[in-house]
Amino acid sequence: MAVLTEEQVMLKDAAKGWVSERSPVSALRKLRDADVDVGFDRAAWAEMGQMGWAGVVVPETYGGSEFGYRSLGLVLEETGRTLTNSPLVSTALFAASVLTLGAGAAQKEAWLGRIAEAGAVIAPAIDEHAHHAPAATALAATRSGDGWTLTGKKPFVLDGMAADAFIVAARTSGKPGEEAGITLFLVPASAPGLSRTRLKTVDSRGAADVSFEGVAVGADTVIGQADQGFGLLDQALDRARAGLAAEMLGQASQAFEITLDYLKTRVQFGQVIGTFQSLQHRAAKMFTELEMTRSCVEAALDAIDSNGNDVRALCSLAKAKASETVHLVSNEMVQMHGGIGMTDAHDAGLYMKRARVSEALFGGASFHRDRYATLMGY
Amino acid sequence: MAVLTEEQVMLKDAAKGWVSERSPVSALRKLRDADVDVGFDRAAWAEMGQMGWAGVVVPETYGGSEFGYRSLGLVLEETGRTLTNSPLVSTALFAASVLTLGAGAAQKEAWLGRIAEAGAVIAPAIDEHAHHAPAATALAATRSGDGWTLTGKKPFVLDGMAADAFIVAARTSGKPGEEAGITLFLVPASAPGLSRTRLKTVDSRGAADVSFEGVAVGADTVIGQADQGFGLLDQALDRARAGLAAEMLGQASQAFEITLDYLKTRVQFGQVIGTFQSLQHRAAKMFTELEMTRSCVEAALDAIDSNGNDVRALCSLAKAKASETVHLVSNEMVQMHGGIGMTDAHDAGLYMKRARVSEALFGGASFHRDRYATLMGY
Amino acid sequence: MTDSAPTELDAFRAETRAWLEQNYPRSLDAPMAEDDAPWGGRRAKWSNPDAKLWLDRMAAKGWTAPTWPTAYGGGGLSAEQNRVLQQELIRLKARPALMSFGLWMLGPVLLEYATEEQKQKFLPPIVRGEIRWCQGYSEPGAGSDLAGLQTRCEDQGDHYLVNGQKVWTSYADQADWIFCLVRTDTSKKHEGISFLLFDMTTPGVEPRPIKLISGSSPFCETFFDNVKVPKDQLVGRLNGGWDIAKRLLQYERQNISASGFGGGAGPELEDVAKAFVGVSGGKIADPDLRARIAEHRMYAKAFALTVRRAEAESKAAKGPSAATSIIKYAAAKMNQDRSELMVEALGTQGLGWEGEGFDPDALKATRAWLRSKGNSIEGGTSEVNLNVVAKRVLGLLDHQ
Amino acid sequence: MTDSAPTELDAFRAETRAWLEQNYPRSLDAPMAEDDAPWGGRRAKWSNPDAKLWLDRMAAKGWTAPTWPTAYGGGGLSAEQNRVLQQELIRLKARPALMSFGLWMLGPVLLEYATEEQKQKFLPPIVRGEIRWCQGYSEPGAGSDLAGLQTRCEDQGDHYLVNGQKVWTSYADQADWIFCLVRTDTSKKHEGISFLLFDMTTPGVEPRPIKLISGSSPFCETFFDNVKVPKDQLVGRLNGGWDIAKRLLQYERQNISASGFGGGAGPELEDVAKAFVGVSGGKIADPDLRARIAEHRMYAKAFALTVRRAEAESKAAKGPSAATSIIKYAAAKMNQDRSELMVEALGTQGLGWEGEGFDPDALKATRAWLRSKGNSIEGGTSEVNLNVVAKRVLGLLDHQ
Repeated sequence: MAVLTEEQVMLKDAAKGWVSERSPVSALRKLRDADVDVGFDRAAWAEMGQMGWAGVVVPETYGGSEFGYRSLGLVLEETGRTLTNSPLVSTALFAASVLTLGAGAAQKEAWLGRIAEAGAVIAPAIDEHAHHAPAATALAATRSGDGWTLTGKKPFVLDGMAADAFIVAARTSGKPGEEAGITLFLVPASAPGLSRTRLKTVDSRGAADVSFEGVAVGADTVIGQADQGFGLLDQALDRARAGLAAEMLGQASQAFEITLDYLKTRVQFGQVIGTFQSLQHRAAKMFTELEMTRSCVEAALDAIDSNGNDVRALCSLAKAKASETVHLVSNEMVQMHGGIGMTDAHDAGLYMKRARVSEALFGGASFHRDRYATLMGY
Repeated sequence: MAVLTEEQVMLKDAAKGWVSERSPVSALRKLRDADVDVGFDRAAWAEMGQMGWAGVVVPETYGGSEFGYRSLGLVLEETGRTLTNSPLVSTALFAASVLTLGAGAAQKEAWLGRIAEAGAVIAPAIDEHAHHAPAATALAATRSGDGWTLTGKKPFVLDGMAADAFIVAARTSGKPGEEAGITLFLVPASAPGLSRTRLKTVDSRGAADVSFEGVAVGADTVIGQADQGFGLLDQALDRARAGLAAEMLGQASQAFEITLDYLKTRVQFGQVIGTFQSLQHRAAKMFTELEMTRSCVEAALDAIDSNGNDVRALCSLAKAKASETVHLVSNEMVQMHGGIGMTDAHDAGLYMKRARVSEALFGGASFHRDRYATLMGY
Repeated sequence: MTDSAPTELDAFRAETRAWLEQNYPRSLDAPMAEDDAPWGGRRAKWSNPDAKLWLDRMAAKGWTAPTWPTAYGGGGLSAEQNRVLQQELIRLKARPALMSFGLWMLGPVLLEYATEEQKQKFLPPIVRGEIRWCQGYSEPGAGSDLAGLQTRCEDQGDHYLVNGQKVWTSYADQADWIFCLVRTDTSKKHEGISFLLFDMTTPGVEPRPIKLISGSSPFCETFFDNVKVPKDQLVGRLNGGWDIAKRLLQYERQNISASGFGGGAGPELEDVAKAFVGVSGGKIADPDLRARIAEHRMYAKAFALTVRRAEAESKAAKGPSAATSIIKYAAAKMNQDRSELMVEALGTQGLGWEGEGFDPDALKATRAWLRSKGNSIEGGTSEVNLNVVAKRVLGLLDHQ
Repeated sequence: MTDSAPTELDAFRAETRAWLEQNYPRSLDAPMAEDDAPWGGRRAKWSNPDAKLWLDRMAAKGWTAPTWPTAYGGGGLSAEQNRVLQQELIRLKARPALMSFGLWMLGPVLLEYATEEQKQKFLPPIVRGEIRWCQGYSEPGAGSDLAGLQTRCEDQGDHYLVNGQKVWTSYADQADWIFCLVRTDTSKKHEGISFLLFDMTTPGVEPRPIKLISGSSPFCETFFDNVKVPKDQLVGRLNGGWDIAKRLLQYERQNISASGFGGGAGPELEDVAKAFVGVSGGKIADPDLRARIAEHRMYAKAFALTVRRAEAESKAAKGPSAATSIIKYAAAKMNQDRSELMVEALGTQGLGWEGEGFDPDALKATRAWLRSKGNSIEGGTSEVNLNVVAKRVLGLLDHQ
């Protein structure tokens, strides 16, 4: 459990300062009410790029800072606190990981620099069903000449409307459900035959259904080895899970703090309601869960950075714990606020909506409990 | 939800009076400390027989009162309250059900009358593993001449030391795990080759490991049809589950009432501890669970008596709910009593030990959740 | 054991059945859309004029308020007769003739607490669905602690003057009149509250709809700015409103609990799970989710059995069964658990707000999930429910 | 950042390793039975004389109390040096030389609160394991509310006279001396408590072992009937014992939490489940149980990571991390959940008390399950833990 470096403390403070000034919860509300189709504020994303946040895990060679995942987690925790929408998760976390871990030199050259300066959004087109199941990939990629033709659908692609390109998991051999036979492609959004439909999500994050109708791509769009993409995908997904867990920790922490403030100020029956023991005990239990979650998130991110041999289990642990905790805390936030928490004018609903979307992305608690048990051999 | 008849009210009151006089919790303590190998007080069992409790579900033709399962449930609830050990579950509930539902006239003639007057103990020798799984029956019964030879083991047989006979589930065809191919036998304890080893259980209920080494029995020991025993077994098990759930409801209700009294008298921090809101809410939640459990138990017993078409689902519901509730309440009983609840001198431990044994018998909450879902088709 | 002899009841059943079969408009057999709910009132819109006909016919017999005295427009039926009427209505799958807070909440307390003049004035229009009522109870600072309400009501000699704000006033923007708790003595808490009726068109009354986390809602904030109320619109005595308020809440809770928050509507949880998670060997493919669905379904079944038992026991004992006390709490938990599992089972299909790409049933489930969070708040929070069980049922004392 | 330069520490490590390798008796490599626990004291029994030799050698260097001043028999080591010593002891898999409430609880508060004479008298025998101490804190009427204790201590001029009863006195029947909270002023609560030391052989002291729901236990009830105590055995000032008492509790809790209630021993949960429930496709055959085992194991892993983080943060901040506050509560929950799952996984094999027919490991697991119920009671109940977190960490106020 490494203590933060000076650079990390500075990064965290900068993120804290920026979100409070440029991206408080009211920014999400504005975005929602303005019905922005990409689901985030492009000007804010550009500022994030200028501050280097899009390149935290990108190698220095390609214009990133190579600060590592724990550092990116610090930024995500702060943006999570105010429910900031941005392509950090899709692009700076997932796509940057895929490319850094598995892309060829030309692909890196072409895309990592653009990611680092927030000049491109690259979205993960992985799942094909309502539930996370990367091995279930069925979207067909068949060889045609030197290249490939992709046919199939990817629903609920995060930042799918904003994406300049997609990292697409496709089936090049074997059957859906098998890990072997999956290949990753980097497909530009402009590719003929690719179309997308905007989804209006409950939490106003950007998402789209993406359709591939005979999309022809060159051999140079394959990331890593054909048929061998699952390992790389899983590695990148684990990084996305841990980073998203950091964002969820921020969401849950802020939801808890807002609720705690309310417990200290709301008066009923002539008492501040935070004096009622049943609420005190529930608050203390939430605090316990938050502390446990923080330990898991930090351990997962540290393990990634130090290339530990338990990365997979720790990432499942972090995502599952963060899911359980943000679920609990967001429900308690509404309940403890009472009627006011049910109104759209209050932020509690925004935290709860964001919570459920975050829970579902890259596998919920149930998915990761199963994965953890399997990894542990039982 | 039938309101009790006058006869039922009398039966319930009689049971309440008898247990408080003849079988308070101290009777279990005495039994335990005297290390009685059959696990119950034979004199008390004889009195139960005189009061007609052993024959509540036995047809009048055979000396029973034929009052039905709801009535037997009333007795079990009261004996459950004081943790009374007796062969009510093994004999008056399970064995009486098997024989009444499926035995031939001669078998009925031979055994039901003895059951009704508490003149015989008949124990269920069903499960062969640590977890309830009647279809997993493997104990082999092979034809030899006109009769059968039984070879195998039945561990943890309730009232196995006291038993005059056993209802034995045996495999006569098919493979363990299959419902078809199971046959029920009524085997006298005196049969050559049958041996038993006493088990000292955590809750001082009587139990034994029973071993069958080439036990030769006649064709007249088969209950119902050979190979077709599972349906009858499952029917009788459901009756045992619902009746046991009634006993558990009694255990949980009494544990709750003792705890509630303690909350009203124990003073800490200058307050009766029952004034602390977190304990109040926990008490109210226990009360909620108890009320829900009562509804399930009564519905299951009523459904048996009225031959409803949802008996199986309701019996699983009752056993699962009773298991969850007695689990919760027995844990809370110890916790709310604090240190004193941890001492052997206090009754809390006795309720907790009995709770876990009752939970495991005839399938716990997990078994019945699975069964319920399967019955409902999902 | 019964109010009337079986033969009389049988005759009543036959007559009732015949009358209903003749008078229930068959055009109402079509499913009732939410907009078609027959709330009545001055601004009622009848998309199908038969719904109005049905109301008028039922009201003429007093059967919108079957057990109220005929003197006030009610049906004058005994409890037994009313049970028969309700059974026959169910048998016919008849739509309700009238939905009304006046019927469900205000009427019963007026019968108990109002003057003869007030009964004559207010009850018949309720029966006929001419006046739609709303409930002015909660305030921003008085939720669980309802008696902490601050809406001021001053005696101005020939009238009362009301100033303040209510919140969670259902359909205040649709209602004609309001029954409203006001503070008439600021020096006492419970003994300073009065129960007042007034017209929503009175100058100074302004309802504003509240948007919920689940979208638009029937709830309003309602502001009172120097609202003049005639003095004969006070029910009960001045500063004696708290008892009336509590009695009315009992009627409200009966209403909420009986409905179980409408949990049953829409596709079943297990079918959704099978469709969106998949099936393996006839079972929901995710065994973890399957176990939690089974656990919830068993809770729901236990709840339904408890409602039935509580009714049977209350009837037999001619007083509320102890089981009644836990129903509101358990109903909220049940509906919330169901809604959470539904959204979980839907996966990403449960994460939509509106528009293309989401199944309309899924969108409805997501809104219902958000709306269900209010179940443990409205009509008494779960915390207050548990307090009440602990104190009134279990006999635990207040903290000193 | 460190107390001594790395090179010095390296040298210390080399010396320590050499000394330990020479002086640790190899006969102690065998697993330590429960009866072999080196509690010391006048009545110590040494089934293996090498255990006594090991104690004497370690005590001679002061390494049973490594960081205590050498003036009182301690090792005089810095925190860094002590960490090296502990690492080397672990490396050698050495048995503890001495287990002692004197070392873990009493010693640290004597160092802070006792007079020079008292330190000289009491600390060296603790270091050498000559005197075994027990803790006289809880009473039948003073559990969570420890300050409600009633054991009376009267000033009789030349001595104190103690009357009353303690409970949960671990090993009172084995101990030589007791550190004991007594009431010296009945008119005040916290300010009427004093901290007293006395010999368990003093006339009038009578310990009686307590049997637990899990069987025999180290706990006793201890009765005091006109026990005369010399006045120089009071620690701190008269009526000033509460601060000492609280400080000592901090040391006790550190001790309990660090051990995590010894959860790790015995076979692993998942192996037990595989053995007793069966395996299907490499997975525990009951998917419901499997999911709950995974949930628990993840909780346990999160707990272990939190202990590590709390230590790292406390060290970095030179003060306790907020995470420290939840450790006792979470440890109790974790161990209880584990024990429940273990007994559930064992099925009927988890329902034995003693004797034939049950696997000895299963019997141990069942006893451990029963014993685990005390985890959320002893050393501060979970309710009190949650109160403390709510008030001290979260800043919520007391109910008025």
